Amino acid sequence: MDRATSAEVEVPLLDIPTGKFGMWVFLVSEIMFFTGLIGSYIVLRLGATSWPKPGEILNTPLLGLNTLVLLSSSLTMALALHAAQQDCQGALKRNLLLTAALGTSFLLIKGYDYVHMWHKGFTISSSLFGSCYYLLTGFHGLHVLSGVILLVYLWAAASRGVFSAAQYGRIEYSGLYWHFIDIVWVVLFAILCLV
Amino acid sequence: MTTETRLPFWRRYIFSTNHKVIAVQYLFTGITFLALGGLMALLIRWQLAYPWQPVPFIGKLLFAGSGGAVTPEAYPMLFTMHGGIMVFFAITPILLGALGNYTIPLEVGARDMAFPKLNMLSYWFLFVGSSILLVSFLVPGGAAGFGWTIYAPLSASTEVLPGWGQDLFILGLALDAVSILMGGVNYITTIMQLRAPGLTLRRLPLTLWGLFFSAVLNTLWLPIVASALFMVLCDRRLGTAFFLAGPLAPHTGGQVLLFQHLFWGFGHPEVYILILPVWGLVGDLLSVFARKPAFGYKATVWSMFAITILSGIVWGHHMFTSGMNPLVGKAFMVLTVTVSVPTAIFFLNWLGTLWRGAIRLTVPMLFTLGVVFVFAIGGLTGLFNALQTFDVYIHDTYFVVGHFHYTLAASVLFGTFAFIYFWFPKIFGRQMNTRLGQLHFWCSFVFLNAVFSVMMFLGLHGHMRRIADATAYEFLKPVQHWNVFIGWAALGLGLSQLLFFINFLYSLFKGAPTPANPWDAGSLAWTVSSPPPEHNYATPPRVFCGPHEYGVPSLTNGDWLSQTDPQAAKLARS
Amino acid sequence: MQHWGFPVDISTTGHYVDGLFWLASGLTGVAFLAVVGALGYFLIRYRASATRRAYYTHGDSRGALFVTGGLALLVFCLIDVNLAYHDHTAWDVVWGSPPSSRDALRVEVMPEQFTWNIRYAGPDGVFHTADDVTTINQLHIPANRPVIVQLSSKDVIHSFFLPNLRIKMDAVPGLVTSLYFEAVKPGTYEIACAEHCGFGHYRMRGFLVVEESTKAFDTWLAAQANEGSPDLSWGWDWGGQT
Amino acid sequence: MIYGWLLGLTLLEVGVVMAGWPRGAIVTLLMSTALAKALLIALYFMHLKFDRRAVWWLPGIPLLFGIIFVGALFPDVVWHLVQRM
Repeated sequence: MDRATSAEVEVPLLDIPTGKFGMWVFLVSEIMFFTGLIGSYIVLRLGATSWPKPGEILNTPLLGLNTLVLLSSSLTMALALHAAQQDCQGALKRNLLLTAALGTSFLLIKGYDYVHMWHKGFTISSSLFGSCYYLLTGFHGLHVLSGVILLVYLWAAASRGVFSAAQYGRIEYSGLYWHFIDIVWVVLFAILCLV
Repeated sequence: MTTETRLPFWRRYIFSTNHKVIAVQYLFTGITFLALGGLMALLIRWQLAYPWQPVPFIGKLLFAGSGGAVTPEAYPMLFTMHGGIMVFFAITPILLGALGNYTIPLEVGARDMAFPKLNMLSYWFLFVGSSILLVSFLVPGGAAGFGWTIYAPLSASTEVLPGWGQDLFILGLALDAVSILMGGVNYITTIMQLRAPGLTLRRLPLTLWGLFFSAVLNTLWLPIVASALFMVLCDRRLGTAFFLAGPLAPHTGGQVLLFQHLFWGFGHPEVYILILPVWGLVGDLLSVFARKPAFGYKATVWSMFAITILSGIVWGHHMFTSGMNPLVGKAFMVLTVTVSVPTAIFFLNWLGTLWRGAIRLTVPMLFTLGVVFVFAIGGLTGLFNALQTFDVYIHDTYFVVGHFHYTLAASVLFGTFAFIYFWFPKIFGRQMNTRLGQLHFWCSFVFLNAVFSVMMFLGLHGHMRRIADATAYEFLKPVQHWNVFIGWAALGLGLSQLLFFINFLYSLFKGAPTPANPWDAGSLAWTVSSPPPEHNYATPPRVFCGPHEYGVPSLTNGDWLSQTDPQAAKLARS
Repeated sequence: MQHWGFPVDISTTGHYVDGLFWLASGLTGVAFLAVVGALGYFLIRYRASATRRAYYTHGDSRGALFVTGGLALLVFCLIDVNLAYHDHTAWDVVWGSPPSSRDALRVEVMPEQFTWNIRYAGPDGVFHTADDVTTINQLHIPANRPVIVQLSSKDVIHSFFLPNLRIKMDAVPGLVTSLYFEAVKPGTYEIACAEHCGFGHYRMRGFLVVEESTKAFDTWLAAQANEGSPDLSWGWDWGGQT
Repeated sequence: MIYGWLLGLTLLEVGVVMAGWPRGAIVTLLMSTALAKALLIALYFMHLKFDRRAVWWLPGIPLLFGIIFVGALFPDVVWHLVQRM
């Protein structure tokens, strides 16, 4: 459908495919959404009289590991796109599945972290830091989850062989979303767990 | 792609991906909620005119427990739901949902929106959201009662407002926000990417520019308020304290004013989100019915752009009395008055369009001129609110209520009607009754000004907004008769809308069939039949000039050029 | 008891607010009449007719832009800058120059749904001590003496609105806000809540009693002081800040 | 290659925190590393580097507004610290 209509485009201002443009516009609103959350966090934290030291509560090494996991998933995602462009179906399917797997393991580690924290008495209602931590990472987690679902869907499509060197749009656009989630985590990791 | 004529009914008219069907779905949803919100307004005005008196006729049904009278508990629900419904479920669906969905693909010469499935999803998110809002009336404790501004801590603490109606309101709003964002992605992408050959940005109808900028504002600022809404929900149900402080807060550190910043960070752009499409529509319609090119097209578009930027950095003028840092107050005051420069340019260009025109006073034209008149009042009274020292007096009084009803209710309502009367022939292939339309305009015009101008005088007297009974205050007793006056004027306004509903429904089934282009309009949409074919254009049209080529000299057949008219290449100047 | 316009002004600064209104009304009134006048004239003068065709211009010539921009700039200078300047000067008087806490009467106001708790420092002149005087919905002040009010809130946001003094300030939980004023007309006036604070918002009404003299005020205060012990669950030390 | 950089930066971040440097240094360093990582991802994985410059406006505009918006809240942060009861 996108491609059907984008044939009618005269001279696109940015001369990128319609689907990519749409994804970017969507990411714009995503950026603003996380601006609202992260901005509130910054304001609340700077306004607070006391704040726990980094590592005092959170399990920094574990979350660092999680960062590596997500970064790796970004790499595999990039490789998947590359494979699609090169028309290597095998590598494409493998990398998509790998990305989904890495995303899942990120969620699992996060889940373990949540449970662990909760038992230590660090809950969403225990302190302002707790509220911010669970709110921000929670919303990021939801984004990862939806990303994983999207990846599985792409993998299924790839298995049906719908992608080729000429047809890799959806891989690219989903990739944009996935990398965006990665960026968000990089920022969250720094401002929540390290600073 | 399969032509939808072969699709079953439910795919063609219910879960349709066709932008025209979706637009009509938005239109009917919007009009329904417009009526609902209007009914609430009447209940509010009755309570203010005759405090605690049983509401005639419908009172027994609505407020059985109190013998038909509005109760102190019910009153906040009324004005909360009136505001929420009017802003998010009546005006937004009509002006963005219906106007946007219908005009954008037609006017850019596309077969459909860029993402038709997303478009359908967008409507159904609105549908679910609005249903949740309606359900919230029925839950124990009733609907939301914190005012449409959802100010924390009133909204954020279950100790002061326990009912689930509050949470449902926020949930419904969140879903509506998602719906609007999906729409925004579609509008921006379609306008930027799917323009027909020859349709450069300088040849877009002004309506599309208005819709474009309002979509941009939505994409930028709606997520901000969405994040705030989720934090409010956490505060209510998960024991957090983002916006709670003092005795109500489970733990320290929350900031009450943060919510107001997040809310108005979106809330002020929202004003322009609603008015920008109307401004665009006014620019186009004045040009069509003055048979004259839109005066200063480029200046108008750049003013829209300037306003889009400015609207994002003036929210603080809603918070002059909120206890925020007074140092920033003056900055916000100065920025706010600056908005009047682009606004002035709009008015000058509108008047410039009429100047030496050949004006046809059709019904849509009447409503367009109505917008110019009431928005002049709305815009100018905005200056008063910008002045800190005066604002702290009239803040949260009926002066503010009158002002924003002139901009958001009066202007946007007239814009909505201009849209409907103008596009009805294209959408349904039938004409609306002119006599009824004129009557509808004049009644609305008189009553509307009666209602909202008097509100401002009440505000000057210090009449607070959102109070259920002005007679509780000695200093308001002498002006109570004005509340009675507004009550009856509001009833008149409500009744004159019946003229519209009658006209709309009658014309829908019995109206005279209309030609493809009943208004001699130049833009692309009017080159296709009314109603347009399933997919608008068999082949992408070629565009040779702007949408406002009226009164072209040296034309013998008619006084105007269609955008697809090849001879425009040598005759047109845009 | 007037039926139109502003309620009676009992303050020393209220005329700044009213003045701003009349100035703004004058300036915007002219602009409004200009717009409506032009609108009406064009509608009558330039009706469609079979003989005449509209003047074909896009209004994008340098001249047209010059006129449009010029007029917009004129509006900006004559109306916006003008109003902004007067607002700026008025603000500095009404809000920007609080009296020193020595010669001013200091009051703490702590609203809750739906009453105004009002606290005076009492004989020792220090807040949050045993001899504080607290009243409910009764704010008595002497005429012709500056008053500084500090506000906070027990539950939700309320707004401390004094119509006859043309000022209001929100009472925000977890935050201390303040305003100051000086009343010159003795009598009994009303305090209103201007921020929606729940179903009882409309009846959250207090009384502002302006006593003729400091003496009358002191006798009233003394009478209050004798009534029971003040509730110490709220109130805060001013710590020198005014 | 890019991936290597990202890994390195992350390890650096964790390391620095573990090592327990002076607070100011850590904050500045972490912010810059996080920014660097975000940029690397955006430039290479999201191929902004290879798109034409006009595309930069898409993420640029919201970032700009976001920074302005949050920045405008800072006076209030200070205010809260002063006026807290």
